[in-house]
Amino acid sequence: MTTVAGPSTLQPLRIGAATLGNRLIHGTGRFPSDAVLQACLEAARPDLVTLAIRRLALAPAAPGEVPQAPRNELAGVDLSAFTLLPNTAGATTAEQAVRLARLARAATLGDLIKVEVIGDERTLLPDPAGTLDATRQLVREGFTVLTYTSDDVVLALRLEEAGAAAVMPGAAPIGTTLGPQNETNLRLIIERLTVPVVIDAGLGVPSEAARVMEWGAAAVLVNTAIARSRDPVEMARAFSEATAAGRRAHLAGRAEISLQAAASTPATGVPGS
Amino acid sequence: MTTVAGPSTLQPLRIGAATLGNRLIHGTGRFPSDAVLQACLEAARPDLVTLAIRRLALAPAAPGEVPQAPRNELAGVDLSAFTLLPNTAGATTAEQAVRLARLARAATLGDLIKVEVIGDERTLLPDPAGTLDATRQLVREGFTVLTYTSDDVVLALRLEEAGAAAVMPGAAPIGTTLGPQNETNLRLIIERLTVPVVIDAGLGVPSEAARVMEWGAAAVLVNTAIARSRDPVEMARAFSEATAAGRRAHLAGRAEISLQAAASTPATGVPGS
Amino acid sequence: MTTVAGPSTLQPLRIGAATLGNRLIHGTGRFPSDAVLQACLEAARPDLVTLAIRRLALAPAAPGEVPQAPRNELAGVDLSAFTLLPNTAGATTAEQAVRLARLARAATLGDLIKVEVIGDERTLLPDPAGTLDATRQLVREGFTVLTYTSDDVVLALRLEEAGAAAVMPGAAPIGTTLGPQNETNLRLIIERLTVPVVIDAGLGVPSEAARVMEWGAAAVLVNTAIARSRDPVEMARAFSEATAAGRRAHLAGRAEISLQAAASTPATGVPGS
Amino acid sequence: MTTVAGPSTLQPLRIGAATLGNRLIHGTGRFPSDAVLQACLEAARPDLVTLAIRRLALAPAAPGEVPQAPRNELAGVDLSAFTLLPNTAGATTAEQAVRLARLARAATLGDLIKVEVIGDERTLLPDPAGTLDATRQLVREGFTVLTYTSDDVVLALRLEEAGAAAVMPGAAPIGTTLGPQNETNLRLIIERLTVPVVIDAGLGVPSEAARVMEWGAAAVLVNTAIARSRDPVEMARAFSEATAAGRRAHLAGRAEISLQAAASTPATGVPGS
Amino acid sequence: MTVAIVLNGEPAEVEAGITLAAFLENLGIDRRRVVVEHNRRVLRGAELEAATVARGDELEVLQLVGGGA
Amino acid sequence: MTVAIVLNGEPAEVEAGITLAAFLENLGIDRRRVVVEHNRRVLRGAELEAATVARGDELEVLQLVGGGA
Amino acid sequence: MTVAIVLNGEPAEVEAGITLAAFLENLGIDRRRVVVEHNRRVLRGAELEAATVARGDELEVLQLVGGGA
Amino acid sequence: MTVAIVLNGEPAEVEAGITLAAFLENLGIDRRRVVVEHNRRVLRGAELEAATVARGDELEVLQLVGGGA
Repeated sequence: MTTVAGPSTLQPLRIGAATLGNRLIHGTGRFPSDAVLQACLEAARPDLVTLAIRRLALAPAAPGEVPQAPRNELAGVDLSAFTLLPNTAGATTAEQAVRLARLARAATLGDLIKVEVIGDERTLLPDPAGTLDATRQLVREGFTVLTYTSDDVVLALRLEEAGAAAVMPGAAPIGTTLGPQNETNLRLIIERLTVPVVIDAGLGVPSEAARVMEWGAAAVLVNTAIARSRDPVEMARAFSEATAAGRRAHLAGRAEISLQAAASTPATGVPGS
Repeated sequence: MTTVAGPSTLQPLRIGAATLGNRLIHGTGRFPSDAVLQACLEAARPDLVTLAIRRLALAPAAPGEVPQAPRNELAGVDLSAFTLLPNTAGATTAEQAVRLARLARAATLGDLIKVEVIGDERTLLPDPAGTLDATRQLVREGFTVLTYTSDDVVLALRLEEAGAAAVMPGAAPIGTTLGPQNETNLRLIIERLTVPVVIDAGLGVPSEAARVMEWGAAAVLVNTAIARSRDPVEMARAFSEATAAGRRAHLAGRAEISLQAAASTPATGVPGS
Repeated sequence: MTTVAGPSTLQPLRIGAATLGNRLIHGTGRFPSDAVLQACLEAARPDLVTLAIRRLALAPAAPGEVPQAPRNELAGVDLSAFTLLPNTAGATTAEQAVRLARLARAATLGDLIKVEVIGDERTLLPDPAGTLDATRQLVREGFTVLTYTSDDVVLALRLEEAGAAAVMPGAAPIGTTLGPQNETNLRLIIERLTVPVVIDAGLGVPSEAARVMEWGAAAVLVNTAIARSRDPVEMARAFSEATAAGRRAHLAGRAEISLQAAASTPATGVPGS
Repeated sequence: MTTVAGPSTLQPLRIGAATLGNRLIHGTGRFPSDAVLQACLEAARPDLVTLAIRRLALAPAAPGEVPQAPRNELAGVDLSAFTLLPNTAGATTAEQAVRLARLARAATLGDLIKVEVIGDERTLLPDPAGTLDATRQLVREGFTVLTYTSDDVVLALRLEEAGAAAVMPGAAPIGTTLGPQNETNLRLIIERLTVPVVIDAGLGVPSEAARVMEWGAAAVLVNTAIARSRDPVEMARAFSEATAAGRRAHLAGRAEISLQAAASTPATGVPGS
Repeated sequence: MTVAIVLNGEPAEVEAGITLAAFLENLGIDRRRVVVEHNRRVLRGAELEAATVARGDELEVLQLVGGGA
Repeated sequence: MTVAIVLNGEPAEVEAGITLAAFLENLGIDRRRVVVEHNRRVLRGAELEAATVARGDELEVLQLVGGGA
Repeated sequence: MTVAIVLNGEPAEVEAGITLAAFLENLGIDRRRVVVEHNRRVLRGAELEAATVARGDELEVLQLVGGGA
Repeated sequence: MTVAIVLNGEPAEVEAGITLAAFLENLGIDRRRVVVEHNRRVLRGAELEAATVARGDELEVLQLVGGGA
């Protein structure tokens, strides 16, 4: 017997110094509490975790008192098990993104950066020129750059040319959980690029994570769809499972679609027929 | 801390005497070999396995020789670990389906039967009247009837009224692997019926299994999509994972779709903004 | 020059005694007023118009007074220009449908009947068995039967076998204006049947009428999408235009889809390239 | 009676000096012959017609002979009835596009230019940076610029800011006839921009033209879908009709989608119910 | 003298022996705009003049109304 | 002596009066892997020992095979 | 005497000092159907009469052709 | 004596000449959990001990927070 079903292991994905056995990249924003976030991370067991960098809120002190820094939402979360992927969220220009990236490097002691330059406050869709400029600059400064972008195919090619270590087209506008809106473009990007393509933003349910992995995406980034589920912990687990299932299916190769129906049961040998 | 991420277990599905911890029902037709089928079953670890009943091929014997029965494709497969779900595939009338069901009961020593009455040889889509008649008759004879049907909502309601233990609308014509064609009707069937709804026929990739489970399907039946994959064993595993992920996501509840983009990173506290 | 663009005329559709130059069948229910309905009919210029038959509301008379029949909503509408297609809407059994059909024949002095047997009050989807029985009975009584049905392919085949002059699968549940939900099944029905296939129920916008006509539907029936538009008259006109455009496109034959991009402008002869 | 169905006229679209009563912009490439193209233009009756500019093919003359220019494919076509919209197809840089635009201005004696800067030879998708640069430059030179772009929302906003008189996002890659791939983005572009949005490239059938017009597109550009139809003349006519129908439907306002079925026939007054 | 019948599904009293044509006229109903079913039998044209109402009859008076699906 | 029967839809000659158990054994068929229908009646276990074949009988010998839908 | 120029991207020999109008006429080209770029400058109407060809000139002669996207 | 600086984008008064390390300590801020930018230059580790605050300085004190996209 030539085929044996032993335990199956999927090859990890490498992006710069990061190794992703689990191809679900887990966000840390918009969770109901840090306890829930911690539980999600324990359930999903990601390798790469995104976070952001922001000004410490310095509460104005009453006269004669020491001002208090408010509790950080990540305070109760043990991030030591994860590789950190800080983003430049909040930047609307390449300059801001570069500045945030440098701060993030000092804060995480790592070179990974997710470039995000927003071009439109209403849709939070990325600015093509700013995104490309920030990528170029940060590659020059030695960062391992993963760039959030739209589903524009040529822009994705340009980002690869600019030295991005991974390109991260959005499935749909950030936070909408609408799921993949442009299969054609996302598949073209996956097909045309040599660097890993990570589907970012807008995924809503685990089946959509599986679906883009089946297309050949290298990984997915999920945040709102987990954080805003009724049960974030189980949803985190489900995204983790579905991402692996989609990867596995991609490698196995789908059965060919047939426009003709075909019985999976033998057509002959039926009594009385 | 109120939320703890311990190991999560999904409640099994009960249909008559069958208990499905794994909600992937695994077919056994069209596999490249019985060795591959055996390996798939070991990888996917289903609880319920479909099979069919057919005339034994009695090879014409040469004069003076004993005729030989050819090797049965299930010969090398250990089915003892599974609950068996024989089907009435091949029937084009209610009478044929009833006859096959009685034979199947004797062969499997169980009362589970998947009713299938084909109404059109080209599309292999089910015959509404014959399907309903066969269901009624077999319920009367004490079978636990799971009925394959189209995505017709009223027919599904009638099958439930007729006593079906589960109703199995097809996602797409048998063997096409086209995936779910009518989300509206499938979701209406899931919503309106009290008995378990199992999505049968036409699923192509694990993400589609996850998707219908997210809608609230109780289980899925997959055959061709596994058997005709380039790597059936890994595909079987992927379908098993994706089905569980979809179930889990259904229970967790999806994040609400927002037509408005919303950052998962705080909007304030960005330097230089 | 072999191709000449003279005025183009589309061949009319014949169903029994009806001749449809305009393949938009126009409903008459749910309009804001009979004046609006009249204006819609003048704008859309259909050939076939549906209506229903209902008990005359007999207002209880005060003692000594003659009871008054309330104003009929069709009162102000001139139907003389149209062929009338009464329906059996309201029927939930074959018997009721047959009774309504006989009354409709007396009322319209025509043999056309649209059979409609509802099987589920919530979704208003048709009852397969009742629909088939009513069709058989009315064909026997000499009616020209157009049968409203689901998108079940085999049921559509059975209705043709039962003698239906046209089969009318719904695009989506009645009144939803969701548009075509199951392209695969609707196209299979169009392809497999010999009698005209009229897409009924659930169309929402003119582009959907055009789309199903492009698939090869013989006609469309539209009511709610016109009646509940902000401007029913212009919407009626738009549906009429789009239906013709879709028919024309079907006959012309679509350009083949190419997964490869191809310039419609010559690739060579560009200065400086 | 307040609503009267007189003849309906749609307001024309104005882009710079062009006035489009017919919102179908008609291409002139890839036609089987100039005779067919002429017939299409007579059938569709567009106001705006695209064309390209290319080097005259100067056939090498034999010694002592005058070299002959080959027959121009537009030779037999009377363009005098149309406003001409030359494109910069063939350009892969902003510089080339500007050069072609200047030549086109001399050739057409008009200021209209369709900017097209291709960024990828395989998909013919536009180059974001080059497209934006060419638009800026040509606006500066006094052209009325209509810019072909991807479905990237922020890029579309930037093109408007750059002074484009119209923005022309592609429905799908040029020449594929795949139809609109990203409804979300196309609708966002239509909603967010003040200048007219013309859907360009990749439309395949008239129903798709109607659909994007229903979304609020100001116009559509169609070439391959007409030129490569089996009957280009009738297809041209169908696109013209469908474009008008879609515009009309947009103005009329679609009936609200209801997830609940609702009869268009009164529910009461049915005998025997 | 009146007799009890069922009219459009409701109990009603009508003049005994009246023709259906007269019955409709009394109600002010234009015969050309309605269709009448008498004890499950559809009556056409002149049949309304001939048919008379008796105790226990089932009478349905219907008309065409707006409808689509 | 043999009699004519219909076996799995095809004409066949079998030894007259043979039990179904013996018939299967003669064909080298493992009884535990098949199911037998005799004149449209499904036989179970010991019934195979008792039932005998007569002229004109319809006999079906079936087995479980791979199948899905 | 001829001089070497670049005509539509290809090397060509033309009569020295000829006007562009004459050059087009010699080639049998209808001036109303083409547009001419002379050393990257687009010439219009009467400019074709004035401009003359010199050694090393870049000349482009273009026309409108069918195109869409 | 204090000097006016810009702290996280807001005007603030701080002790003249204080080191950044001391400044953070006075605010009760754990140095390991923040990152500091001093006049657009990111300071690391020991640099906080060396750098002192002067009039008009721009100081940013940031931390990692939850975020995704």
